Amino acid sequence: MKKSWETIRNYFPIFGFVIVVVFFSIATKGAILSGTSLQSLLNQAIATALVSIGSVFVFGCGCFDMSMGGTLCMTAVLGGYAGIASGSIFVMALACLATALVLSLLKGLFAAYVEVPLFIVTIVLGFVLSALVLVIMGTETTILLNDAVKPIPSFNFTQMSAINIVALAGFFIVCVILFNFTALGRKVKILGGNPVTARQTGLNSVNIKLISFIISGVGVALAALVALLRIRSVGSTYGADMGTDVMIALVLGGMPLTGGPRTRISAGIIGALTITVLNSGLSMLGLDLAIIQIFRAVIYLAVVYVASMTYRTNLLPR
Amino acid sequence: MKKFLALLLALVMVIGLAACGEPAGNESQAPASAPAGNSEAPESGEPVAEGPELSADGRYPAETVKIGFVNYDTTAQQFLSLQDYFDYLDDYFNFEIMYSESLDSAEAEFAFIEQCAAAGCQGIIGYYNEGREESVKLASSLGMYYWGQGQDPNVQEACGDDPYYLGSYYVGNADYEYGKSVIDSLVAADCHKIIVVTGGKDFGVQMFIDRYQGMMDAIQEAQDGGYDIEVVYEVPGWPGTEDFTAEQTSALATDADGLASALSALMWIQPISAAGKMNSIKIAAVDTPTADMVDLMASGLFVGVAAEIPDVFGLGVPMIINAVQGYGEEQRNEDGTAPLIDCGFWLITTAEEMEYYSEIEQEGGTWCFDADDVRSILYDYNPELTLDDMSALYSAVTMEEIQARR
Amino acid sequence: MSKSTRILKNIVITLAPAVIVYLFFLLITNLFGEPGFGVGDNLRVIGYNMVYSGFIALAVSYNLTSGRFDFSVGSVLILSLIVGGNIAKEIDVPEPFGAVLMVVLVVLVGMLCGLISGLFYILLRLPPMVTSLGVAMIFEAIGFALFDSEGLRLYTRQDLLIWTKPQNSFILLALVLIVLIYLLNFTKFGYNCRSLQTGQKNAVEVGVNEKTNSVVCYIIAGGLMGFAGIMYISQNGIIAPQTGLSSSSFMMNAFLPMFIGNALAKYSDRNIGVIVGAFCQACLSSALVYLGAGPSMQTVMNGVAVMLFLIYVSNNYKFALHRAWREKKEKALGMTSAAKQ
Amino acid sequence: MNEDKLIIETRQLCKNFGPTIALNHVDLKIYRGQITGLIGENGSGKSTITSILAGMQPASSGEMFFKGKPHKPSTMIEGAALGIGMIVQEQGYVSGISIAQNIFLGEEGRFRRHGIISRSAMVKAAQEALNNIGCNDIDASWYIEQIDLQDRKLVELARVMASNPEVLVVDETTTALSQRGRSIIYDIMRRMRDEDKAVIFISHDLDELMEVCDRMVVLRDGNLITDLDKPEFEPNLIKRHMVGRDMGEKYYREDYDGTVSDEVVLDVDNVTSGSGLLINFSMQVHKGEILGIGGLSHCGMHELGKVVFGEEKILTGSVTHVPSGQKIRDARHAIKLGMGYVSKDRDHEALVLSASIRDNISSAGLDKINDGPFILPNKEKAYVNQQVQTLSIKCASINQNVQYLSGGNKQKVVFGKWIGRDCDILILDCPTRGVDVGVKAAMYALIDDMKRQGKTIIMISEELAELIGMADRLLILKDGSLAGEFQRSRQLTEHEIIECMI
Repeated sequence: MKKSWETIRNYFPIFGFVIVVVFFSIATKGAILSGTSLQSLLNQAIATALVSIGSVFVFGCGCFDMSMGGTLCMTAVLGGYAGIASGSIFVMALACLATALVLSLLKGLFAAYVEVPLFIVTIVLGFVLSALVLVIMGTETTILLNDAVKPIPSFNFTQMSAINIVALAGFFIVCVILFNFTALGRKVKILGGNPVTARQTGLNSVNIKLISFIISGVGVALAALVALLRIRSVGSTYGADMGTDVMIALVLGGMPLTGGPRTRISAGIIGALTITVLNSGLSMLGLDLAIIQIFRAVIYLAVVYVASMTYRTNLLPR
Repeated sequence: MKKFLALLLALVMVIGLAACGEPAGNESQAPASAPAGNSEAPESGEPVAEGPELSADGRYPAETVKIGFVNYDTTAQQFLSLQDYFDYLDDYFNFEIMYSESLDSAEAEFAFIEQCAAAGCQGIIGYYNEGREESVKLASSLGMYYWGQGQDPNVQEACGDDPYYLGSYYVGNADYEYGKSVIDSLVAADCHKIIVVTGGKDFGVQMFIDRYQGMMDAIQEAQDGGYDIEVVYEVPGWPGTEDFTAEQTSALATDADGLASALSALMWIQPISAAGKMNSIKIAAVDTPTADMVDLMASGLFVGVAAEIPDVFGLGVPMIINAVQGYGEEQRNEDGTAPLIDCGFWLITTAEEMEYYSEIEQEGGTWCFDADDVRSILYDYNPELTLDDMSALYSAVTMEEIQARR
Repeated sequence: MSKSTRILKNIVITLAPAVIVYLFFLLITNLFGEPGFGVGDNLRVIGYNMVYSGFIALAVSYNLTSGRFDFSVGSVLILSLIVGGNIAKEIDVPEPFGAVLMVVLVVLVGMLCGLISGLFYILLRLPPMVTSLGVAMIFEAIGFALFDSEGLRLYTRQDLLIWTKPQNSFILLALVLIVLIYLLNFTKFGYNCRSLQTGQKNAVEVGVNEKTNSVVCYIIAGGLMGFAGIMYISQNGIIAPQTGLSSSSFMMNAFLPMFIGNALAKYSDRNIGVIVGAFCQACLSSALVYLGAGPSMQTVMNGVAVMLFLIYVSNNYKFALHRAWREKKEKALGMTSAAKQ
Repeated sequence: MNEDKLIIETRQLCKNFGPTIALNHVDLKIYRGQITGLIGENGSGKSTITSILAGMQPASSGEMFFKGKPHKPSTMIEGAALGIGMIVQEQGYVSGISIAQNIFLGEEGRFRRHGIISRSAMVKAAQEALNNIGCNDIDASWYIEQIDLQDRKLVELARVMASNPEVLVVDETTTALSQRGRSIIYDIMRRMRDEDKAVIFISHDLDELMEVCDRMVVLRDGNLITDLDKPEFEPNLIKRHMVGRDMGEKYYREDYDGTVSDEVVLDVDNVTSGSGLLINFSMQVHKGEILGIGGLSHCGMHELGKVVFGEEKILTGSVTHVPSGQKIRDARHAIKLGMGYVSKDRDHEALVLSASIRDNISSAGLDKINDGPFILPNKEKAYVNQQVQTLSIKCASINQNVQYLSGGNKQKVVFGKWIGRDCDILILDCPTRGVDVGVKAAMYALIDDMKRQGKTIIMISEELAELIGMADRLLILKDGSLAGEFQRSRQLTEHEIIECMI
């Protein structure tokens, strides 16, 4: 019984995703599976997926990061400024990467050296970063790539989807390799599972945490860049609820928030796709707004309950 | 193995892109060609027995027109009145509105527009526009008409000649006008020391920035005209945070005699009464007329309410229906660019006006532009319709003009 | 140290932060910002903010100290106001009782919401942060659907909104504090709270019923959010429903008071400590206004203050350890040198 | 003993945790006015049976009778209410609250006077409970952190005695106590017996039991082996029952030549550990030697293991890895120098229970199985399977979770971590604790092989027989410093060693 239960459990998240897709295909009479819809689902899912895949390492090694919203907004804004000043996509990409890495490194150092309840600190950090963006942007509140020094090439709907695929598939493959085919993945799982055992097995927890935060930084940079190219502008309220979306995506992807051996890279992508299909499917039904939100909450709780059926303790979880 | 399954899943989803080639949205409507459509002139007024073909339940047009509505705050009073207006129009016209949730960023707006395309919407009403011309370009590339956000010059300049962009209502720079008229009503009520409530100006919300700018210019004009007026306090933000309460109290501690609010000022009534200044401060705000406000106007507390008329945003429905029915050509300026229809707004200064306007702007009310008015700007009902007729109709918003039309 | 001096010392330590913070900001605002901080009207504002944020921080403290993070506090505040307030609005009762009736109704609805989220927590057995997201969405949606999304409008009913007058708000606060101090210090529930907080495994093994205890904590939190709602509506006169989890921003002004409260719990009682913390935060936010800081700078300063305090609270045991380490080191060196002779 | 004195009886009592059988159809009788000793090796089921009696965990099958009536307590409070009090070895107190509340944990309702639980009444009653077990110096109003570990165990004892139980269970607590604490417990046990109540005393220290108990029950691998009265107590006979075969059989090392190269591998110079349990301790470890380290539980030997491995901070002195000349900074550094450490607290420090066998074993050898930055799954599988073979770990597949394995197999997985790494210095802290006899023999054979391969082994153990059987050289610690040193020899007896231990 132990073995079969183990494998079934690993596929729960995918069952959850398939159920949501099938349900909305029927409910929207196939509209959700049309070409445009698939492209739009990808466009919507891209940001959450990239950031979630990157965060798998952070949550996996037992850390916690609810400040993705603020980090993403800061990265996109500073990237946008660089884009306008230079007029070149390459410089904009570099600026995004630099900002994301600096912020993630600070969070990594903080997580590695300062002992503090990370989930409260990162929630507060999220609010602070969003407020800092407002302070930086001052009165002029939206950055438009159109008034860049040299015109930045714009991409139409289909080209944009192509860029999305390349970015998503590329980052996902790199993370799969990093997680499953190098020592990092195993170290993350062991550190998340039992920090004392990790120390006594000779794993350097500081390095693991720093690398994990750096990878999540790359995910944020990519998400910001793709958003800038697609929307060609960024406002101070961009990415506001990415913090909760990432957490919901990872949990829907079947990953425990405390990390450890049950960490899965696929949780990032499956969770992001599930929540995107859920959100866009609901708004496509054209229901009353209150019913949409109740429906979303109920489906979210149901899928999370199913996905996390596996790790029960007799003590109430904290 | 499971990792590859997840990757495979993502790729399969995207193969849908290659399989269907050009986005499916735009084969069905060719905007340019005019349909055969019979042309005899239906009398105005009563819906005529023959005239354009109606749907099974007697509503025009025959097939339902699906329209997406981009919204920023589902709880705003104006949005609630607009929903009632669309429910009223729904009895006469065969259209269906897909409302968005509260969107707060361009990215969320893009996602909703794409969802509308997938759900088969034929047009978008841009009640909220963070993405500016990029949102219009996106809707157009997905084969959907886009209407709204006229006051943004670069939207007009960038997409003016895109057949999918149907132009917009035009109240000059609406928010700027509202800000100016709020100050004008305070000047008219002989106020000298003004508290300015800036709402989302410091939070990067464009509409609050325009309203604030309108207020400042109006104050400057009044000062140039020799009228003694000054801003004694600026209060940013919304209730709920500690600093808002602190700012609100110190504002009311000043000897101000006027309050100019860029958003609904209902949240100031209780603090003003708590500070015992109910009869020493006059309020002018940008808000939507409701029954509650009638006695506030009567009591003299409210001296001016600059109100965006919800029906003005309803203009998007007939214009999109016209385009869907093939009248895209007629509905454009001579140079082929998208038209800006001049619209009025209400500056309510008397309780009687407030009472009238709040009565018509509610469920079961007769609205500013009723079904006949809307029918009069549909080409199928009124073939010789010109853009000037539209502007004339949507500018005639005063109480007398509405009563004249009934 | 005799008992009475110990009590005196505890009282001094409990109140010290409030006095120091108040004087510090009084000095700073008069030196750098405009005067007027902490006197007259602004003192009333600090009083209001202390009571308003104090109720929210108390509500959050009953769950967060036992590791249960609750996103739904904001949505409970809104829903209890919309339901309780609108019912009270319809019932006409002579002058002073109308307001009291509204408080009772709003707090009861708040407790009901707390019960519901508590049941969700113990039945689903998911991490509280995850469950509370779903619960927050449901409460927000119900608040939006009711009374056709108009929320609660009481600005025409001054008779119901008497609670911002300082003496009324302090009566409310005092009443709530007495009940909470009694619950936390003199009832089995209070003792269970403390033992479950630090020794969950041993306490449950010995037979302490964690399920009922956590549901009662959620009910208390819900009731306290009802009280916070009363303060909100009495100050602003109107509340609109929220959607899309934006109600979780209400939590921001709960963190600082709660952590100050935890730090002061040893010297008196956690509830009093939280109110002292709320007073400190109220001084901070008012001072920032008088120093001319914009709303976004406020959030930054508030956030930084919370993070600094959290770092201090979570790491100050290290200072004690370090001191003890140094003493042991000298003692050990002494011994080795003695052993060498 | 006559039957009317019977207070507790179990019939065909069974208990299993997944595959491992902890209790196998046990019929046990406990009488009033008698101290009954329960003795057996680790994992013999002695703690399991008493925890079922006290209500800490349910039995899998079988019945229990208390004072003649069927007995099935679901919580410890229920057990205590019925009159069965129990103190355990692990931490039984709740930190962060006062001593008084610890004593009346879960029963605070008793002090409710017209609606208010009076704290002063509770403190007064708690002080009484402390005084009547002879701890007048402990103030019941203090926080529990204000007293040291030993006294906290006495607070637990006070809690149990406060509900004046008719049956007192003392589960291996004496080893954790100081001399004063131990004498307090002995007095209470004798007083309980004189008041015609029952005491169940669990220990694996035979001499202590023989001195205190009136009757002794021997358990092995979940089975009740024999039941002896005081006159029949004879150490070797009991030990044979405990271990289940004659001492002489092939179990420990055969050879008795203790000769070892005099090349020093590790030099511990005058170390005082941070926790204060090691004071000015020096020793040298030679290459290829099995160095045994023994002593009573709190003599500092476990800290010595952690200090040598860099897991415990050092106040003064140093631990030098002689071949490389480097002072050991931390665990990572020690592992780089080829050292390995098997912790005594296996489930919390040596293993990740929720991870698979594969993840656990490969986690220590990541730098051994990679090609450049990458780790190929099949190479990892080969590496792990090789350990599973050499240690013959019984498991469905290497992807199975470690938490579903038996105690013995878990210990093999821990050994697999370090053997896979091929470390040349291994520190083993109670390697055979909580492991059944069959696995013990395999462990000893393995340690013997490692010695022959030239590896250096530091073996810390609480079982003297094991140390005598395996070690080339044996150091005995007492209160943090060296108490005695013995060379490997056939004549070495436990008696001599115990002299310098106590």
